[in-house]
Amino acid sequence: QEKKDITLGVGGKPLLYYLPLTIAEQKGFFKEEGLNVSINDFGGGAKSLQSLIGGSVDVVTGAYEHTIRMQQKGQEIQAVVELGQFPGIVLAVRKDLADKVKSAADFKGLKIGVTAPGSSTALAAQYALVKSGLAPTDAALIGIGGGASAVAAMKQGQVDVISHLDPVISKLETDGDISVLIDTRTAEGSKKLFGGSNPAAVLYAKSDFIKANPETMQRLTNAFVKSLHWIANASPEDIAAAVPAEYHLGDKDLYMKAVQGSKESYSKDGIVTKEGMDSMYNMLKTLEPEFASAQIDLGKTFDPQFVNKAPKQ
Amino acid sequence: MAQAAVISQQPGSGPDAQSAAVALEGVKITFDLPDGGTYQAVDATDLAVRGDEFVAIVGPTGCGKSTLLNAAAGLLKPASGTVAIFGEPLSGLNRQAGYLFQQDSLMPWKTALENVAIGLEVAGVSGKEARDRAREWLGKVGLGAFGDRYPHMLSGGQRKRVGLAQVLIRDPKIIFMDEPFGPLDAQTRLIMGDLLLGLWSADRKAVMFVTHDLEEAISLADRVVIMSAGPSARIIGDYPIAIPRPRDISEIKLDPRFLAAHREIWHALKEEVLKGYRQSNGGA
Amino acid sequence: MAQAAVISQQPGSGPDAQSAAVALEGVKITFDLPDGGTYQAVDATDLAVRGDEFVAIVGPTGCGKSTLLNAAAGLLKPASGTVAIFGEPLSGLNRQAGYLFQQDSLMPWKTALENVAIGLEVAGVSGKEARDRAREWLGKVGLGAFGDRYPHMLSGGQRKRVGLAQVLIRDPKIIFMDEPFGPLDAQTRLIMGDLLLGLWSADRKAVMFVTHDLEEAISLADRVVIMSAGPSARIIGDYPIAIPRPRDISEIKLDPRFLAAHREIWHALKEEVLKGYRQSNGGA
Amino acid sequence: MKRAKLLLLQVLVAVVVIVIWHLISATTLFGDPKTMRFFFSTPIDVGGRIVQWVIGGTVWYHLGITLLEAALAFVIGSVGGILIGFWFARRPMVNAVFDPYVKAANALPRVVLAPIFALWLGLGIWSKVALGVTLVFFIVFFNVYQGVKEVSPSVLANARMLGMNERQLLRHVYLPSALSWMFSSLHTSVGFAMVGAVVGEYLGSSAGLGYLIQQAEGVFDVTGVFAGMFVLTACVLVIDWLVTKVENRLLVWRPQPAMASN
Amino acid sequence: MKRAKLLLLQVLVAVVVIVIWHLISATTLFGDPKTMRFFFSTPIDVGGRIVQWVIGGTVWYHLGITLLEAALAFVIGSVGGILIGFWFARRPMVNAVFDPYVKAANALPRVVLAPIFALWLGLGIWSKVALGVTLVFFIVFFNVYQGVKEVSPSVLANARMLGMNERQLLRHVYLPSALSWMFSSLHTSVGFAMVGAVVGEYLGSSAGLGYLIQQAEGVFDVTGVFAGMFVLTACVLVIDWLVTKVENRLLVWRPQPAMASN
Ligand SMILES: Nc1ncnc2c1ncn2[C@@H]1O[C@H](COP(=O)(O)OP(=O)(O)OP(=O)(O)O)[C@@H](O)[C@H]1O
Ligand SMILES: Nc1ncnc2c1ncn2[C@@H]1O[C@H](COP(=O)(O)OP(=O)(O)OP(=O)(O)O)[C@@H](O)[C@H]1O
Ligand SMILES: [Mg+2]
Ligand SMILES: [Mg+2]
Repeated sequence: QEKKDITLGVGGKPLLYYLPLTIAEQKGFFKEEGLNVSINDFGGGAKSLQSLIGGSVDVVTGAYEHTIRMQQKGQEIQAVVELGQFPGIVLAVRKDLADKVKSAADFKGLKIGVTAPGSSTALAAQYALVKSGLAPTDAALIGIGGGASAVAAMKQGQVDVISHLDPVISKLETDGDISVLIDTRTAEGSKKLFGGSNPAAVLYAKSDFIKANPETMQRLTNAFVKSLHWIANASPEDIAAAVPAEYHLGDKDLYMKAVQGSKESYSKDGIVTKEGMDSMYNMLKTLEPEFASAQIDLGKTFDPQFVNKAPKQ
Repeated sequence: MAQAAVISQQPGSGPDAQSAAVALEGVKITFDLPDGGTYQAVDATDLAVRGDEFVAIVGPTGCGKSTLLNAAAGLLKPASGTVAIFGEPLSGLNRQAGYLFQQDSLMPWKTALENVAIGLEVAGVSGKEARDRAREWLGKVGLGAFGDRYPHMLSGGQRKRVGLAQVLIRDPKIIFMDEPFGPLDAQTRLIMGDLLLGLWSADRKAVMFVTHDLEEAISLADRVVIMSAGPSARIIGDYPIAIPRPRDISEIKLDPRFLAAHREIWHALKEEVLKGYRQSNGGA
Repeated sequence: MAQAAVISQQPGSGPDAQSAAVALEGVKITFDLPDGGTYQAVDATDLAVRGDEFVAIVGPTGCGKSTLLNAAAGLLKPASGTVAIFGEPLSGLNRQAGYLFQQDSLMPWKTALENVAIGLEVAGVSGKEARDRAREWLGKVGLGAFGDRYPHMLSGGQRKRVGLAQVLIRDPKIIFMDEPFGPLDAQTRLIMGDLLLGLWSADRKAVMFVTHDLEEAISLADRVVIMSAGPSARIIGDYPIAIPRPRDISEIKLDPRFLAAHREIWHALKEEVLKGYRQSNGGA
Repeated sequence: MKRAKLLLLQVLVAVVVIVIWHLISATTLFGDPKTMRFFFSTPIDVGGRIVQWVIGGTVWYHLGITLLEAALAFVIGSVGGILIGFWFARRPMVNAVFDPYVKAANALPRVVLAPIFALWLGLGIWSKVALGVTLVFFIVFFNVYQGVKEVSPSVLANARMLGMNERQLLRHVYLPSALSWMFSSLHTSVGFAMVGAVVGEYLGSSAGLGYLIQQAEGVFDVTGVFAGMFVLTACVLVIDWLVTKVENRLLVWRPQPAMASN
Repeated sequence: MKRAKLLLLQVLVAVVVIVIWHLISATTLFGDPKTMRFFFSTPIDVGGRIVQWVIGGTVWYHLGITLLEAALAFVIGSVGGILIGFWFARRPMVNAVFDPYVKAANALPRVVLAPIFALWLGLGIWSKVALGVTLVFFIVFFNVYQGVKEVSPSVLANARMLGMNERQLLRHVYLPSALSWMFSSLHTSVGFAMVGAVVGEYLGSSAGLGYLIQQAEGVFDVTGVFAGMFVLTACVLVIDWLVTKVENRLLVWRPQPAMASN
């Protein structure tokens, strides 16, 4: 007997990073698949992963990176569908420093605002440092949180560089506070930093759960694939109309601008590519000593069977 | 009502209110009870005490003696009537008075010495001088060796004597004392009584002295005031004590004037206590 | 040391320790002082009280009377010596005794009635019965109309009487009383003394009664014990009172035996107080 | 001081605060009003949002969940604090041995504990209740412990001489005597129970005021954040008012403070 | 009860806890040890990490920052709580008017306030101090307020009759009388000051124990999280021990508890 009532964990549902989830929920794709999904929103991606391991949620929409990390920790979790192909992280510098800081090579000695130490925005910033020949510790990383506090930190000049996601970036861009250096919401920016696509949000679950509930996983995957297709064909207005009005950042134009900026970053077909896996793994190996010696089987981090069986539209 | 005999006068005698150190006029005191009712402790009472007069107040237990002192000290607001201190109507605390309370009220976090010294320090005397004079005063009340003790390390009578020193060291113009010698043995009582009279004679002040010991009242006071049993206690007797000063209070009991006064007041009081005993069980 | 005259005996008289209700043998009590030293309040003291005996303890203020009662009640552990209750060495609290403390110790969160009833309730008497009997007892001590008052709404003497009822209602085999009638007027004292003697005569128990009023001691007790001034207070006189019972305590003062006893004890005591007064200022 | 006058003054304070807030968000007195609005919203918007929540009814469901969690946290935390506080105070040995551990536990950052609670207690209300309990418990515990230690020695001696056993002492002496300590701690812990529930929701949940606030915060909806906080606050005031009622009931026996005038 | 025996018992408790922890993380008694290790690490790993931190020296810098923040929060919060507590207690009017606002402020979830503090006070230590202060202040405030109200009426009346003015009453009566209340609240608030600092760091900072813990959490390094919590706890115990020392100094005048034996 498979589980039809699914609890899904997510860390920050209103974020554009997780737009496919919101769309699937709002457009009733889960219902269409005969699933009853209750969504639990956590203070961060790490917390949603912890509840997956602890068994309080069944599946998580979270960073692909988690699947690699968990393998190294001896936990078997697998992604089943990719939601974002580019991480959507933007590295930008404060406007008044724009003429001095042109690339990551100029970050030395600066203060970089990230969502939280150890998070993907922090890793991206460090990776940028390493790629331009600096040490990961050459700039100070400061956790500035995800909401208005991040905007405030930049506006008040408490950080020089920001490595962050939407909507913070769009807000700062609209207000003319920053100038963007690396924009991984796009294929080009992603290539510049990671050398190719770099899987962002995925839907993952424990391997045992997947084995025990193949039918349910298939249906979940179907719903998400449907959602990805919907997004690919939708205009920012459609999307703005589909999500709850509270998600509009109090400013619908700003929201649509952010959607527009991020649209390219959503996965087209839900498949984590080999290239994407490698680029993520390389980054981890570069930044964290544990991974240099770890034996990771990247093949185990993603199970393509469900995406492959999902109906193409 | 006590019959005013040779040595007694009608209630409300003494100085007229204008010249008095403490003048209660028509003072009525009521307490709110938790059940919503009120208890009238003291009924319209007139009492005036001259600035150099020693007045003792006696009365059955629970009649309202402490209540009356509290009103005169400004700690209780009368429901009606006025309290005047040296002719000024009292509002708020009576700043001219020292008050030795019936219950323990030393500051438990100060040693005996500090408790005595504090009255002076508060008035601005330097710490060193205050302590020196406090030490002297502890000696006077027979506690010279107990200066370092905190109140809980003293016996009941010792605490009372620390309180006595605490009040007297400030040399207030008006002194209220509520059973100051209660927990002392007879001999120590005499010594303390002598001490008090000595001070008072050297520099006269107004004293209101509540006691249950009639002999003590008569031997110390210029006037003995008797209160009736509560509720609605009143002053029902006011007896001047015509024994000349200086008095030797250990020998005074043999004085015929003493015996006469004692007999009369005792009689009046006994009646009153028995009445009070009946009342507080029945009516109230 | 008091000279044992016609009516007096050497210290340590009374029943032998075996048959006594309370037997102190060689009890020495010391207190730790904050400065690290110790204060020896009571020096090796022997005292035995028979199960039907009324013993009054008098002594100069601060000599160690309360301390001695505390030791007999099991509230203080003697530094050396033993306390035996009905022949059993006392360890922990003396469960056979009732104790009226010198200082206020009513529960402030209970009304007078509840304070009196609690002793019975604790012993398992039903709430209703306990309250009925408590009401009766409040009447006996003259507070029938004050049952609903919380302690802070009572006068000092009223609180003491509530305490008295609280102790007596339990009808303990041993009664310790520390200046029970201190804050009462003379007339009420007589009434309370009568009450106490009446109860005691009807069903005799061991009573240890601390007082500063020598007349009270003599008129109530079978024996009057005198303590010397502290530090290291001892029992220095033990006077049987040969006045037959039942006694009329309001008339007893005229009895020549009363007068003889009074004179003798008073003399012994006076010496002791003056000595104590000198000591507590100097040495200690 | 009449009740009406008091109320007037209280309202006055609120009006002053709201006016300043309005000035901040509508004029250039305190900086660019657009930026200020971004961070503080405006009183009118917040008021409007609350009205909209109340009328639309969305808020009741979330509020109900938060209140339930807070109430459970408050009850469990206080009862636990009272029981263990008494136990520790009456058993010096137990107290001495566990003392450092209690202190240590009190110092653990609750935010870090949240995932562990989620692990043990799932995602339902119980993990939030647990978070609230960890806040409430310690406040009540330390106060009850101290309250028991502060019992007047002479009242205690008297009660023991009246023959009370340990249980009776607890009921007739320690408990009443510690009551004002307990109420003091309850006033603090009512607030903390709410905080615990909201923080728990904030860190991971699918309903409750904390969830509302978190959702709003992620999308720069400051109006929502402030509206959520106001609703929360209003509830705490109501609960605290109830605590005060009970307190006044239970503490009738205290002497009224003496005449305050000098 | 000898000190040695007490210490032995305390160590015993710790040993029992560690053994259980070890069993949890190494055997299947309490569930899959792999999962358990994911959440609780193992005692040996955590111990090793602490040793490594201490020897490597990394921890001192972070610890220093956290301690500084906590100390500031503790001092500012307590002083503020004491001053305002006294002020409110002595000015019934002020108290009556502001009472609901104080209660309301106590109910604001600190996590939600953190961004606002970051906005006002920047990302340096002060926003963390502010967070700690909001926790410490209320605990101290409510206790001091209550402590002042509890002053014995007869001692107070006596002090007033001795001619004390308001300032002298404060110094000689209210303050000493409220001391045990204040210390009770300090025992709680030492822990909360630390919690405030750590939570503040956790929500955004570049140094401090909270930063270490969050960083570890971000990469699922539970060993690091637990090691951080242990270091934190050890510090709180030291500070609390100091508070107790001061307390015993200042409260010498209290009667010793009566003979405990029955
Ligand atoms: N706060 C109060 N509320 C109600 N009644 C009170 C209060 N204080 C005192 N009373 C009552 O007022 C009366 C007078 O009390 P007061 O303390 O003045 O008596 P007193 O003459 O000093 O007696 P004592 O000699 O026993 O000390 C008593 O009957 C007492 O019960
Ligand atoms: N806790 C204590 N620490 C130190 N000394 C104490 C302590 N308690 C009592 N004393 C001392 O012991 C002596 C005896 O005290 P106790 O209370 O027994 O006197 P008492 O005879 O009852 O006096 P009183 O008639 O004044 O009540 C006193 O000198 C007192 O100072
Ligand atoms: Mg009185
Ligand atoms: Mg005594």
